[in-house]
Formats: sequence, structure tokens, C-alpha cells
Amino acid sequence: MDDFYRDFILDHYRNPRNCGHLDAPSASAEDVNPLCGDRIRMELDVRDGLIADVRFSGQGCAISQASASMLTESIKGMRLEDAAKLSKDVVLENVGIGISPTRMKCAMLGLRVLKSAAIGEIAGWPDEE
Amino acid sequence: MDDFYRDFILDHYRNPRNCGHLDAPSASAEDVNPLCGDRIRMELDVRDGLIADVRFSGQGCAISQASASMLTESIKGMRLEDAAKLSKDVVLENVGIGISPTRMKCAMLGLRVLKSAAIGEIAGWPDEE
Amino acid sequence: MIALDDTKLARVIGDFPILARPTSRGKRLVYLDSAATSQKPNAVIETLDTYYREYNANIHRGVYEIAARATDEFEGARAKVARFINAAPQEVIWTRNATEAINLVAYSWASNALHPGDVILTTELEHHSNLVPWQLVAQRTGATLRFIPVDARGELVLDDLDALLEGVKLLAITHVSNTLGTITPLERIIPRARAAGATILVDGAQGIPHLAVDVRALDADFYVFSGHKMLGPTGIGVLYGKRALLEAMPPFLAGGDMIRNVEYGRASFNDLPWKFEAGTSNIADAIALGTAVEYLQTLGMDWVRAHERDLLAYTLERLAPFESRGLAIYGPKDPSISSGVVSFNFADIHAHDLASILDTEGICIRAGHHCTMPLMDKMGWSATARASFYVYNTTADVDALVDGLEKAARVFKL
Amino acid sequence: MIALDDTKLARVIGDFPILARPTSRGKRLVYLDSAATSQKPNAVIETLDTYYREYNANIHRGVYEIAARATDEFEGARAKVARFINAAPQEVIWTRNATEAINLVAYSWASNALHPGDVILTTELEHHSNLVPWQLVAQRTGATLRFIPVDARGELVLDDLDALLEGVKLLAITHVSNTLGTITPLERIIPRARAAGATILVDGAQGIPHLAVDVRALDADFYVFSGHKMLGPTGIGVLYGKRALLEAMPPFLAGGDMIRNVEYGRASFNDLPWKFEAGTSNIADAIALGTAVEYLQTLGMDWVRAHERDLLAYTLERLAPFESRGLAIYGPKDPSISSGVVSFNFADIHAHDLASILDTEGICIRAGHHCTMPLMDKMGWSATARASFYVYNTTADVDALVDGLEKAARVFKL
Ligand SMILES: Cc1ncc(COP(=O)(O)O)c(C=O)c1O
Ligand SMILES: Cc1ncc(COP(=O)(O)O)c(C=O)c1O
Repeated sequence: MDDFYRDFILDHYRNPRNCGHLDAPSASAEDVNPLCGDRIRMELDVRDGLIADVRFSGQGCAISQASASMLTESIKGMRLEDAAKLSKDVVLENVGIGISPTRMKCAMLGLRVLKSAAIGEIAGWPDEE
Repeated sequence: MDDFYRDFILDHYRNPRNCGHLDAPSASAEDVNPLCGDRIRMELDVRDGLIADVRFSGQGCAISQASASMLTESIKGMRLEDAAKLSKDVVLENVGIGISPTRMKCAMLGLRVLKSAAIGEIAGWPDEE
Repeated sequence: MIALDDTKLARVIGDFPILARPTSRGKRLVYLDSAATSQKPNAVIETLDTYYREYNANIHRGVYEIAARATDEFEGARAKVARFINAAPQEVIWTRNATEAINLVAYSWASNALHPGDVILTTELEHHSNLVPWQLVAQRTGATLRFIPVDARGELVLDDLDALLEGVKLLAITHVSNTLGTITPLERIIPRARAAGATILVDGAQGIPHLAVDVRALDADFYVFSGHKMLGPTGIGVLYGKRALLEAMPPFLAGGDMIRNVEYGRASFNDLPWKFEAGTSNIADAIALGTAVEYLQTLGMDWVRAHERDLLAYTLERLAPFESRGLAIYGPKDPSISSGVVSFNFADIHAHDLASILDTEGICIRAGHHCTMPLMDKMGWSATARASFYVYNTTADVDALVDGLEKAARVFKL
Repeated sequence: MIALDDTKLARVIGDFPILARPTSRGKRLVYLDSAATSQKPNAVIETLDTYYREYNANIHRGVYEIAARATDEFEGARAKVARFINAAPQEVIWTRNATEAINLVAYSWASNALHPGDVILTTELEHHSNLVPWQLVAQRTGATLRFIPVDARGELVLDDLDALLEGVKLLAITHVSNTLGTITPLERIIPRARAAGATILVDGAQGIPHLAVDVRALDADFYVFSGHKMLGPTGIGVLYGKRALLEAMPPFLAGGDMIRNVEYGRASFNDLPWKFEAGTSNIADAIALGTAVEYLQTLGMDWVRAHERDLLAYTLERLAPFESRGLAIYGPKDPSISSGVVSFNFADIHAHDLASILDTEGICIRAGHHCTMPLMDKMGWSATARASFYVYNTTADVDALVDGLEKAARVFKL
């Protein structure tokens, strides 16, 4: 796991992108990882079926926060229905190096919340699909 | 245990002495061994502090029934207060050969009920005194 | 008929270390009390050993290596049990034993779902564990108890089943009688109870060790069992429940692991199955139950059932000559509707005395009321002797029992 | 100060097989999570093994040899635990864990004894297991919850204790905080709660593993604990209760072993302690907990306490230089009022990341809310890292932790 914390991960952790809130989000969701208490909120601005803008907020470990930060970058401009179908690979590709199974839920929390926002109900854990 | 079942034990089991009921017992008690369901009732006729007569009834294994039968013979004519203080030795001497620990409560059920009748409240297990 | 030189059976026996240990009198251990608790194969014992020597750690919240392994093995065991009964893992709740599982349903479901006048239907065969909790529920809720009667052979009398089912909110019924071995005809009873709108709990404590169980095919709402009767360790059991029912039920025990979020003033609760698992689970024993289930699957439940049916038939055949000498055999004498249990009394030898005499020969049977006092009262038996079989028993064990009866006859001068 | 070459300590370490097993990365296992669950000595593991290989049998009702041995060992273990806490065997009820013991009191005692307006007093330090059951009791009975506050150091504020005790029917209080290590001043609180007429339950889950406990001297009405945190196996715990209280309480779980007499329509119940033990007990693990208690007695609880106090002092000394680099240490920093627990955060490294990095070095610590979410909220911590000690830990383990912190600082480019 120690090789996970590369510079760009720490950068996303310490300087999260798209962090904060939208004035009038057209979709949003929030969830916690009950095992560790990490919490993430995602707010989307959807126009013509496309994700025009996104903000996330929350607290937690470097894995959950950096993964969420990178995810917001990946999805800007994406069709909402495609975002709803994202698999865990998007997160795994963003972070680059395999995450230990015990921390997988940390990495997937942002994606889970994004998908919940996209489908309008609580989504399952992406790693259990 | 197989050497326990000598002729006189089987005789007491099959032909219990002092078995039945008294017309007007001056003291009585009844109890079950919750582990095996054996049940014994003791009725005493006490005159001038002496056990003038005794009857027992019940159902159960050869150990409990024969021990109770022999006990009734041991206590006839005994002072009630002495009966109340009887130790498990009276039973062990009657039956003659050591009883396995798992069956000790069977052997002591009659004595426990007798002591309960003598003291007017539920007595403890004689083997745990 | 089973051959004693059956290599599979020989291999099975070799898997159970306790069977190789002579008694203090130097006798071979003839274990005929598996309905009380089964013996454990090496694989199960070694699972416990490996857990404590290699990866003992508290589960779910630990990020370090041994905690991850413990969590995986623990949830993996749940998945094994779920597959064994054809359920989803979320529907498998760990409990201490079948009794706790029944009480969980009694507290969490029945205390809320039952109201004055509602009827709980059960049978006259039940173990105290599937009777007394409902007596207490009846006291708490004002519901009443009703019983499906048994006949003199120990079979359920279903003639009036539809009348009995009237107003029934809960049917609580055993899969197999621990006293008589009767397999209840669940496939005939459950559809009618379902049609009558009843919720159905099956006490599988004596069912699942001996019969292939598919909870979906059975269509029970709840199915409960104990690990220790199916080659698993003591201290672990299972409540299976249909997901929608479990989702709707409030938690039973509260504390660590079953919560989602807690404030000083209030709490919300975790998803299934953890909602019903409060405090540190019996981690080691749950994992070992997973091993027990694998062991049974490797044997094949069809083999298990066939083996026990054959043993039962052999036993009835060997015991028949004793009937003229005062042996009374209780329960259905048809191995096709009976699991591996034989209950009996021998002349005027009390069951406890019989058990003590057999013990001197290394033969372990149970004597007493088998936690079915009302059934004993109804049948007019003060106690019975009970021999019960499992995967490791052989015709040689039955022969030893028969020799033991001869010895008892000699001791009691019959 | 403890010397690392202490021969007693070396012998202790040798008794724990898991500590001799390197991690998958070839690191020495540095186990600093005993507050979650302790490791087990050979003697405990072997007790389980011997039980299953030599005398596994159901207890109390069996007349044969192995059943008699199992019964003797099971009740013998109860007697050992009773002596360990200075109670009578009848006052020692086996449960799965501390959580179940608390829930037993919540259902059997509190649901009957508490009424609308009654107050349950607890503390802001409690583990969810000693909080959520009382929230549910309050919902069921109309009682209200009140809290003894903690200060910023994690010590209870007792200034207003007499006012807080007004109208209190139940005081439910931890002996030791699992998150901060705080030892609560029970000897000051209990007499005042007693004077106020409260019934007193002490959550001893983190107390009894580390401190000598005499329940009579403590004058608690109930004292609960888990075997797995005190060198015993998972799946077994204890409810100690004063005899008169337990006698007056109705049964909790119903079923086999806890009954005296059963008819179809009603049942009467067994004597203590069996009245509260329904279904087949966790026989093997109860016996093994007896072994764990013997092991602790052989070490001597005074040695255990002194060892942990010394380790805690050493840890605080080694961690002090990190404070200028962003290390925040929580909880009382006085080893005389703290058990072997250190909770901390290091700069902006989240506790989970810290735990993952330490894991790569074989160091096992816990990260998160430690089942004390409300305390975390109050203190304003989203998570903490926690290192906790037990009999087998050494200054070398603390040194490894310190090296691990240096590594984490490098990884996070602090
Ligand atoms: C203070 C405290 N109370 C109660 C518990 C619950 O113990 P168990 O999970 O063994 O029931 C714990 C265990 O984490 C604890 O630390
Ligand atoms: C039919 C039946 N139900 C329930 C039980 C209770 O099982 P446990 O004691 O493991 O809870 C038993 C065990 O004897 C049983 O035979």
C-alpha cells in the first residue's frame, strides 16, 4: 500500500479538484462508508443529458478523497447515463496501482455516491458488481 | 457402574419398601431431578420428634428408586432433627459401591426430598454440601 | 445395505480423531449421540487451530493483513453456508445456536407482528427450544398457541390441518423430531400454511445435518440450525430469513457492528446481515462452520441420507428380536420418513440405567426427555433411551449397541 | 521500566504462536490492536483442540464418560471465572460477548424495571455496545438517557455527579475507555450511585483484561466482559450479576437447558446460572476461557497492569518528539489513570492511511471511530489511530511503531 501514495495522489488529497458546492445542483447524493466513517457528497449540474459541472465535498482518507477528486475530472462532460454505468475500472485506472482489498471501499465511495446521484437512488458498491 | 446393580439393589428397585402414601402425613415433600426427570415424594409421620412411619412414591431409575427405598428403612424411628442433618454418607453406605459422579444426583434425590420434608423447605443437593 | 469395508466410510471414520481414542475402560468409543451434538472432523478442528495460530484478528474494521484475512474467511464462511442452503449471504445471520435464532425471531419479529387473538401453530413434537419461546411470545402479545397433534407412532396428524391453520399468523415447526426421528412432511404443510397467510419458521436443528435443504424450494420464511450438530464447533448457529422479512424487522441485540451511525441520542442500523450481529462475532467458530459445510458437501448430502437410512434399517432389523423380550421402539419404523434416530425402552430397565450400563462398554446414548417433556407426557413415557446416527457410524456400532442390550439384560437379570 | 530481556516477558511472548509468524512481506508481526481482540496463548488453543479431539459431548444430560468430562470442565471453567472476579459460580452467566451480556440486562432487567421518566445515566465515553442498548430501552420504556460529560483529556467530569444522579434508576458505565484508555474512577462513582438508589452495570470489556477486578469490592450489580479481549477465544463472554437481582429477573432467551419443567401450555425455569443459558452452550470456548483466566492468574494481574503502565509511559516518551511535527495524542497522558491504549493523529495523514502504511511494516493498529462515534463527534475527530497493548507487547513494538511513523512521514512527504 505504501507505493500507492504517489505525488499525484497526495496532490489530489491535499488540493482536491472540483471541491465544494454548486449553487443549484440538478442531482446530488451523499453517503458514508460505515466501516471507517469516510463521507462524500457529490453535486451535479446536468444539461442536455451531459454533466456540465460537478463538485464534491467530504472527509476521509487520502484514498477516498483523492479518488473522488480524480473522478470529478474524469466525468466532466460525460453523458449522465454513461456515468450511471461506470464500472470500478474508472477509479482503478485513475489511481493507477492496485489497492488492497481492505481499502477498496474507500476508493469506491466517490464512485458509489456519483452513481447514486446519477440514478437518483442509492447505488451498490461498485466493487461488488 | 454395571457392578452397582447387585441383587439387593434390583430387589429394592423392583420391590420398593415403604412405597405408597400415608393417610395423614405430618410432613411431606416432592422434587424432581431436572436433568433426568426422576421424581420422588416423601411422606413422614412424626410423633414426639421421631419418624414413626414413612412412605415414598415416584418414578425414575434404579439408582434413585432403590436409594429412596433403602433410605426409608434407614430412617424409621430416627429423630426428625437427626434426619434433617443426614449427610450423603447414609445413602453411600446403603448402596455400598461408589456411584459415578454423573449419577450422584439420582442417588441423592430421595435424601434431598427427605431433608426438605424434615426442614419444611427445599433442601440443597446433599452431594454439594 | 452398507458394507463395513466401504472405503468411503472408512475414510470418513479416519477423519474424526475422537473415534480413535479408547475410553478409560479401554473400550472403543461407540458414539450414538449425534442428535445431541456431532463429533468434528480434523478439518474443522484444524480450521480453529489455524485461525488462532495464523490470523486471529477482529473483523470488518481492521486494515492490516491478518484482519483482512479474518474478514475474508468469516464472510467466506457465510457465503459457503448460504450456498449450502441455497440462500443469499445477506439472509444468513450468525447466532450462537438454533435456540438463539428462534428467540431472535420471537423478539424481533413475533413480538411486533403478533396481536391478541392471533394464533401460533406448532406441533406436539417440538423441542423445548421451539416451544417455550412461543409460550413467552404468547404471554407478551396475547396470541394463543395451537398444536398439530402426533399419533402414537410419532407422526403428525394432518387430517384437520386446514381447520388448525385458521387465524394462524405463525407456523413454527420442526423439520425432524430429535426424540423420534420423524421427518415432518413440510412439502405438504408449508404450501397450505402459506395459502393460509402464515409466516413459517422451520426448526432445522435436526434437519440440515441429515437432509439436503434448499430453503427456497422449501419456501420457509425462517430456517434455523446449530453448527454443533452438523460437524461444526459449539457456539455458532444460523438464522436464515427471507430478505424482505429481515429488512422489515427491527434489530434484536444492539451494539458494535450492527450500527450505521450513532449519536448520543439515537442510532441507525447497518445493512443485512450485520444488522442482527451485535458485538464481536464468534469469528473462529463461524469460519469453522464453513469448513464443516464444505466437508458435508464433499461427502454429498445424498450419501449422508442414504447412509443413515441404511443404518436405521439395519438397526430396526437387529432390534426386532428384542421386542419379545420387552423392548419397545418408539417413532415411525419406516426409514423413508425417519432420520437416524431410534428411541426405545427395554423392559423395566430405566433409560438412565441402560445408558450407564452401555457407557461401561464405551457406548454413548442419551437417556431422558430429550428436551421434549410435553411429548413424553403425552406418550406416557417417563424417559426413553435414544441412539442417534451420523456420517461416521457403522453397522459395527449397531452391533455394539445390541451386545450392550444383552449385557443390560444380564445385569438386570431379565 | 521494563527490560526487553526480561525472562518472564520472553516466556510470555513464546506462548503466543501467532507472534512468531512473519507477515506476507516477511515482517515481524507487531500486534498493537489488543483492545479490538487479544491474541491467544498456546494453552488456550490447545484446550480447544483437546476438547474436540478427546471429549466433545453435549453437557448436563449425558451419563457417558465424555459427557461427564465435558460437563465437569464446562462448570469448572465457570468456577475459575467466578474465582477470578470474586463471585459465586451461580452469578456467572455465559454469553457470546460483552454486548450480549448488556443486552440481556437491557431485555430482562431494564425493560421491566424502568418506567417513563426514569433516568439511565451513562457517560460520553461509552462504546456503542453500552449506549445503543440503552437508547432502545429508553424507547421501549419511556426512560430518558443522561450523560456524565468528558473533558478534553477524555476524563469524566464529576463536579455535578450528585445532580446527575437524581432520579437515576440505572448507571451504565465503562470501566476503561476503549478509545482513550481512560480508567473511570468507579471507586468514587459507584458508592454515590449506590447511595442514590441506582442499579449499576459496569462494562468491563476493557477493564478485566488489564486490571484486577473484584466484583464484590467494586459493588457493581452487573459486570460484563468478553473472553476474546482477555486471551480467550471468540464467541464467549460473561454476565456477572448479583444473585438476588438475577433471581428476580425473568429469563431472556428460552429453550433447552434453561427450563425446569415444560408442558405444552407453560414452562417453569431452571436455577441460576442455567436460567439464562438457553440452547446448547458454547462449550468448547467456555472451557478455553477458563484456561485463559488461569493463564492470567499465573502471570498475576499486578504484573499485567505494571507491564502495561510501563509500556504506556515508554510510548508517551517516544512519541513526545513527534508532537512538534503534528502528532496529536488524545486521552489522559497519565499512565496511572490510563490503561494500555494510545489514540492519536499524525499531521494531515488520515488514520486509515496511517494504518495501511504501518501494515506494510507488519504493525497492526486500529483506525476509525472505535465504536464510539458520539465521542468522536464531540471531540471533533473524524477518526483516530489507536495502538493498544497487552501482556505480549514490548518496547521493541513501540520502537517499531515509532519507525512506522517516520515512514508514514516520508510517504506523505511531511
Ligand atoms: C469498552 C467496550 N465495551 C464493549 C465492547 C464490546 O465487546 P464485544 O464486541 O466483545 O461484545 C468493547 C469491544 O470493543 C469495548 O471496548
Ligand atoms: C429439534 C431441535 N430443535 C432445537 C434444538 C436446539 O438446538 P441448540 O441447543 O443447539 O440451540 C435441538 C437440539 O437439541 C433440537 O434437536
